[in-house]
Amino acid sequence: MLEIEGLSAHYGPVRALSEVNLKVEEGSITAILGANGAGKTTLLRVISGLVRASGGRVTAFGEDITAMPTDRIARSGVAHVPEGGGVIPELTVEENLRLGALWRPDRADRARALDEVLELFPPLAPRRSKAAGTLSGGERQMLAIGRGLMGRPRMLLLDEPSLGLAPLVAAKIMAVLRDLRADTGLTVLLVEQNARSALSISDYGFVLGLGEVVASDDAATLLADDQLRHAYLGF
Amino acid sequence: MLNKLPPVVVHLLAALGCLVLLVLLTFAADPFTNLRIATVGYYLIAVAGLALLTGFNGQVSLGHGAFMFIGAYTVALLVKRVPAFPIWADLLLATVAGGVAGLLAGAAAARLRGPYLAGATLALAVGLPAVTQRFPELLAGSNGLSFTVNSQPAGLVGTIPSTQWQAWIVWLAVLLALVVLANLARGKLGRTLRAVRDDEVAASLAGVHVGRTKILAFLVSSACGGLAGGLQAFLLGTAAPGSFTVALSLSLLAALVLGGLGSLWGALWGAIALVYFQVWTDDIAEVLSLRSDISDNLPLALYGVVLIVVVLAFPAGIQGGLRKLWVRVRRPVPSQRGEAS
Amino acid sequence: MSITSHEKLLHVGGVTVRFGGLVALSEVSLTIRPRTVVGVIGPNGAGKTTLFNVVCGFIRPETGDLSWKGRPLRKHRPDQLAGLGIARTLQGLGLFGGLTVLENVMTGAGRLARTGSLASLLGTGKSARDERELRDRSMAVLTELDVAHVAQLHPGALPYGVRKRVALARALVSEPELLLLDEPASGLSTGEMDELADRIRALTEKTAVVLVEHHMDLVMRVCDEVVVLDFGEVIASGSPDEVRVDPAVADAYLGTAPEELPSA
Amino acid sequence: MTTFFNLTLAGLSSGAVFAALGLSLVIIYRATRVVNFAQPALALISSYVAYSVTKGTGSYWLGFAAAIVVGTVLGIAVERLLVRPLRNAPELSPIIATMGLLLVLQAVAGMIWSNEPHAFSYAFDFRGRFSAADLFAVLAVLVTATGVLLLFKFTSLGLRMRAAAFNPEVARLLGVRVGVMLTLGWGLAAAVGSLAGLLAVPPFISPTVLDEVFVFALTAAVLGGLDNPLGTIVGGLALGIGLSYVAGLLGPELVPLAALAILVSVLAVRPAGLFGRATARRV
Amino acid sequence: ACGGAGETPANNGGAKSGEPAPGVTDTEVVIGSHHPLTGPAAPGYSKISVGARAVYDYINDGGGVNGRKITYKVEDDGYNPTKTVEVVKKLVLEDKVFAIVGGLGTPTHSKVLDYLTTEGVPDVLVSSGALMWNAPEKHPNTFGYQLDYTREGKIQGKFIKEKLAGKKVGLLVQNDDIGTDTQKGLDQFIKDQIVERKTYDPANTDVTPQISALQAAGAEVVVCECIPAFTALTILTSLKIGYKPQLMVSSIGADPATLTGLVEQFAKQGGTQVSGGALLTGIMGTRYLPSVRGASDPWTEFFKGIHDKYIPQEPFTDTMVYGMVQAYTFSQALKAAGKDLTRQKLLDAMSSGELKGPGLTPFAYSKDDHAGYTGALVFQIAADGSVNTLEEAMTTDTESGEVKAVDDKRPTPQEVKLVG
Ligand SMILES: Nc1ncnc2c1ncn2[C@@H]1O[C@H](COP(=O)(O)OP(=O)(O)OP(=O)(O)O)[C@@H](O)[C@H]1O
Ligand SMILES: Nc1ncnc2c1ncn2[C@@H]1O[C@H](COP(=O)(O)OP(=O)(O)OP(=O)(O)O)[C@@H](O)[C@H]1O
Ligand SMILES: [Mg+2]
Ligand SMILES: [Mg+2]
Repeated sequence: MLEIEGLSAHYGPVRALSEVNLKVEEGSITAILGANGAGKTTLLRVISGLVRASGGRVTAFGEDITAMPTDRIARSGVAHVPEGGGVIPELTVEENLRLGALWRPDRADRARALDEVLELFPPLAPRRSKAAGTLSGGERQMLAIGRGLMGRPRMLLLDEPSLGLAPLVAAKIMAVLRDLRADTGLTVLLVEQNARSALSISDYGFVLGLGEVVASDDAATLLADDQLRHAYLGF
Repeated sequence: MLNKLPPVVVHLLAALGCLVLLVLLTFAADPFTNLRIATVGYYLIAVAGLALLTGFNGQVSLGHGAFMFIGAYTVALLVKRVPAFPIWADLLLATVAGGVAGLLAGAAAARLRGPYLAGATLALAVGLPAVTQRFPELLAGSNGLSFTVNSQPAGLVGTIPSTQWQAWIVWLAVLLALVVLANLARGKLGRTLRAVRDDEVAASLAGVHVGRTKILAFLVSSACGGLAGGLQAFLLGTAAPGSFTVALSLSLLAALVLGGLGSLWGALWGAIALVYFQVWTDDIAEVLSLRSDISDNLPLALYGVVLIVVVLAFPAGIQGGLRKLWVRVRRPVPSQRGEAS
Repeated sequence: MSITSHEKLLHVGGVTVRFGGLVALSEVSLTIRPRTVVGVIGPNGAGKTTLFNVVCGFIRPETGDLSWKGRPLRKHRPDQLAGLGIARTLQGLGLFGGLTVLENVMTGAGRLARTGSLASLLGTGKSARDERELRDRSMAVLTELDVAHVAQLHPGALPYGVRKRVALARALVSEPELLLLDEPASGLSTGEMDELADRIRALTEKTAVVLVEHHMDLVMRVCDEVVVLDFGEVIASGSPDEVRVDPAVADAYLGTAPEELPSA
Repeated sequence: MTTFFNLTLAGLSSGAVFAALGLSLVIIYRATRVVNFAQPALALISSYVAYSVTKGTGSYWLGFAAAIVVGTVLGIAVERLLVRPLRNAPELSPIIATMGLLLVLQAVAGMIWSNEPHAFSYAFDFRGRFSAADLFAVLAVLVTATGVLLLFKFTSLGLRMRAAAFNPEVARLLGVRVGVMLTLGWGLAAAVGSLAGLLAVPPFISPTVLDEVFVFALTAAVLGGLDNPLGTIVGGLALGIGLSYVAGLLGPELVPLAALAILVSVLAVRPAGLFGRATARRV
Repeated sequence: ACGGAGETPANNGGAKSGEPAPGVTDTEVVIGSHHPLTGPAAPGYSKISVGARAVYDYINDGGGVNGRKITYKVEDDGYNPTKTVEVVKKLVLEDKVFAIVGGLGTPTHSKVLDYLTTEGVPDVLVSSGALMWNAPEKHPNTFGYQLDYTREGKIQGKFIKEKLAGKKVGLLVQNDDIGTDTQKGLDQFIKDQIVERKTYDPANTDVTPQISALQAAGAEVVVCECIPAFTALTILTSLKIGYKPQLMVSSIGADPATLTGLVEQFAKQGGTQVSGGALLTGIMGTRYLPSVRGASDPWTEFFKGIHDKYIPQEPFTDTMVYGMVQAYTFSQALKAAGKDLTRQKLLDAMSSGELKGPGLTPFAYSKDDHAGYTGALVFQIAADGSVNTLEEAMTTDTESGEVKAVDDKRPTPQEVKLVG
């Protein structure tokens, strides 16, 4: 499904990822964990082509996407909800959502997806025609995730989705992810600070430290590994 | 050791050093080169003022020529109507007049952003020189005013060419103004200006009065524009609307970007580029001796090409390029300043 | 002039804010006493940030009034708050990207500077001394928050957690009497959150804190009092323990799924 | 009374021209967040092409078509060769680069067609207070503006173009071909700009003929709100009529000052133009 | 260290006889000028120096004047006074020109007047009709060239008063000294006939409001003191609003060849099916130089010959002839100044009163008069594009002096031959 081999990435002289190897099974939820600055965001950005790898290979759906342009990766069914959401404040809520599915030809299904997302996040519905810039922090995060779901992706990359969300909503999102995986076989790559809640719905987890994979295992095993938790996950 | 002195002393010493160098340079140069040295001087202060407004404070002005217009007419009117005033007083008043105009413009512009500010300042550059048409008796309409400033002390007349004397006066005024700008850029105010540029909300929460800061930036910057215009009038003996076109305002901005935003050094490179690019392109066109339609237009084309090439090749301007070079040279010795303070 | 003489540091009385048809705050009242930590929680869009905006003067309420140390605050502007002794962090980061970390913090200390703009223009010795003092004080705060090593860097490339601390340092350097924190823990790791909790508690020696946060364990740990907003209305208030068991709060905000309930 | 009526009609037709060129600025601004200072030069070159083609073939409409095609191609070329390499540069760089291009193209026009003016015909009979040519200008502008408005507001292509402009990175993440969108935006804008040129140039063409129109077009665009095609049309027509009154009743030398006064007083009340709205909340 | 400093003494050093004059060698004399070659003011003016250069090339090919070839340096000032000062100082200080010849424009050239006076540089044949060039006391080195606007106004005023008696007159003038100086002349004759005065701004090409006002005032004659583009705009705008006044155009904007180029395309849309300058038919104007459209004139033939040889690709217009006459006149003065060339000798030759040449009227030049051409004839454009003379050349002064017929005889090209 998604295979990463020997991946490195640099920001100028700063090395953000070095020789990362990682494998994600189709239809699984995989957590990417690690302290601040460990390289989690960079990993997702390399996968979706926003940052060019300085070495290594990314393969998704059996295709080498290391050098593929970002928009093509997106159109092949990889949705990336970036850190901080990345809603476009000048556009309305509905326009933001519609953007998420525009590349899909099925017009009727796009409309259906819109209804589903608005149902999933009730606060968005009454604000459909308002500029996204007027939303509260949490509402924007909902909008970003909703937009990611609009495209009915095969793989969803979520960068700290619970940032700024009320506990109830955060929990609901975790539940939705679980359901989607079960219903549609969605593959999820989940970057979270809150390792506990991330691992609680994940099948597998990778722990990054200073740009390298320092541990990887079944989610349950990672949760139970006290030493690892103290060293890298801080709880 | 130098660090212990108040900034004003450091900057004054630096300015004094520059002035001495310049005076020496003017002796080495022929009269016409001295005129160009003086020209670089007044463009420098105009561009430096713009650097403060646009580079430090993030307010893009496409109309800075309007403040030069005000400065030039102030000097022109004073020379013609109040000949008793010494030239330094005229220049001071030109600076003040530019500043007052900037205060008004800044107050009107404080709420405008990005292209809206750009559009409004462009309209200022187009609109303001039109006042000369409204008051033809005072401002002499589209012909403008011409006059001669006799500032050279009697003892020096005949010993040094007048352009050399003028270059001294211009650079003395420019360096004094630069000292003020350097104090400002290095100190609290410079920091505040940049903070407002980066994030107005955060700046206001840090206790910065955003509107007032933006107006202040406009004021200082247009005072520099007024001084530059005054110096131009002093140097060339003219003040006419045809000199203060949109093209002037735009070339000031071009000089700023070419030199490099966000540093007063950039203004120097920009001013030199502004003066000498045109000289070079004119010379090249002259050497080639082509059909008149082509040779007439060639300098303009070359100048445009230079603008494009420099922007593409040095996105951070000349100063940015130099700094990169400097860092490469200095790489082996890590900077210690962080720990020292 | 000791702060304890004022029973009420900040008082918000019956504030209502509307955006078009949407009621963002309705008749909200709130009192902050010196050296206490008050948590403001509620679902997304409940009006928490809006409440801060009203206090800071970014939004003028339709009705209601505000007072600071017993004196009414009317038509105040955001930049006057720093002078009064109120500091705020933003829900985003709000750092100045073009300034170094040290300069960022120095900007926050503006109210402590004694020399005016003119002195700065002239670059007098006094203004230079002032600058040195500011610099020292800012460095001290950065050191206290363990981020002194990045003082000369620009915030853009720093890890998120570090940037959060810089933002906090900028708010603290002016030694405020009231600190408004808007989701200070978002994006922090669990370890960093613990550290933050300790730091907030330590602040209460001098400073009162209003804390908007979605991490319940943090709120429950540091707050003396918690106010719950929902659809712009105060639906509950009291000690953390009282609020936690309030069924209305559980319904609107905390949820009841046991696995997601924070363990204090 | 008739004076007033006449001035209004005169203002309407010059306002239509401001609006058209303003519209092309708005399209580019929407598409790339760049204020394109080379826009008058692109329109100039395509108008000169129209001049030559019309002169060669004797057909106004062949020249018209050639101008639109050449303008579009030029716009695309400028985006590809000049603006795209600057996408990560500081915000002022594209302004300076397009200014440089303005100088180059004006000079090139002078080299090819000389700096002396040539006659340039109207599309239709220009005789009459509100002539067929005036009517054509106003209608062409209204139709184009409506088209552009519909495109941006109601089509997914328009939505994609706007997203690409506001935040290219996020747009890419959502599968938008940002490069194509930007190129399309410039091509479309240059086509509209060429139309504006063809309307603005008559009766005489010379390398600097569009300079003044450009300043007023930018004023109109800012007046209406740079993000809003409708606003630009209203802004352009209002400016045209306002300036016509000033020129007729107070004196032509006051026109630039009046433009400044109008702009400042509108922006004082509405800093984002008549129809612009401050979308993003600031805190 | 370049020892140039001593070479520019503060006072009229260059004019002292005896020393070798700057810019002059045995085989060359360098002269300079400033013109708007680019920018908004270039249309209409950029071809003047082209014509002048052709004449200098012709003279140089014939061996030059007194054995010296003329090197003609034209700097582009874009009609920007600041640039004018810079380029003129460059010409004087760096290129060391012998004289400035035909510097163009009132707002521009007025800014270097004092400078050229102080430096003692001859400043001859200024291309502008302003009155200020004629101030021998203050500016002993400066000589005008063009017929000034006041004299021209007087000649037009007198003609209208006599030949178009009783008609209501409207005025459209450029909003600078062209307008005010012209009015001074017109008002001496037809003050009571004038029913409306309007100005235009060269930066604003929409003259509909002005023309409408003239129409509303019922003006039957419109005196248009406009540069060529605005004469053409006036014609087209009148056509647009259905207004048919008798136009009287001043020499600066009455070049029929240029006007034809500008308006002929609109003749078809104007409803007249006649070809060529149908729209120009009947327009009256004043001129003081031979016209390319006039009845055969030996000077026109002569200049046409130079044109065809040196610049055949350029259109042959009155504007070009303007530059050619200027260059020829300067060459005549240069010749008169003699082999032993100094600046003072050139000035003496200028003020000798002997200079006679291509122009239709005499120059005013004398020791205490530095004005240029002193009069003009009135012509009318015929349907076939040619021009007919309505009134032979008249001459007058800038004050209230009489307007009288020219009695001088014009020399032919053969009589003042410089080459061969
Ligand atoms: N644009 C950038 N320029 C330079 N360095 C960067 C940039 N973005 C990230 N870095 C550096 O790369 C490293 C990895 O950053 P990354 O954002 O991937 O970490 P992260 O694990 O997502 O952290 P966080 O939990 O704070 O989001 C960090 O050291 C960071 O400072
Ligand atoms: N400028 C504005 N224009 C229109 N609506 C606004 C504006 N500011 C806020 N709102 C609305 O007011 C409501 C309250 O917003 P606020 O930011 O106060 O919420 P919050 O409680 O801070 O939420 P969060 O926890 O998600 O940050 C939201 O529904 C938001 O959409
Ligand atoms: Mg991250
Ligand atoms: Mg909030």
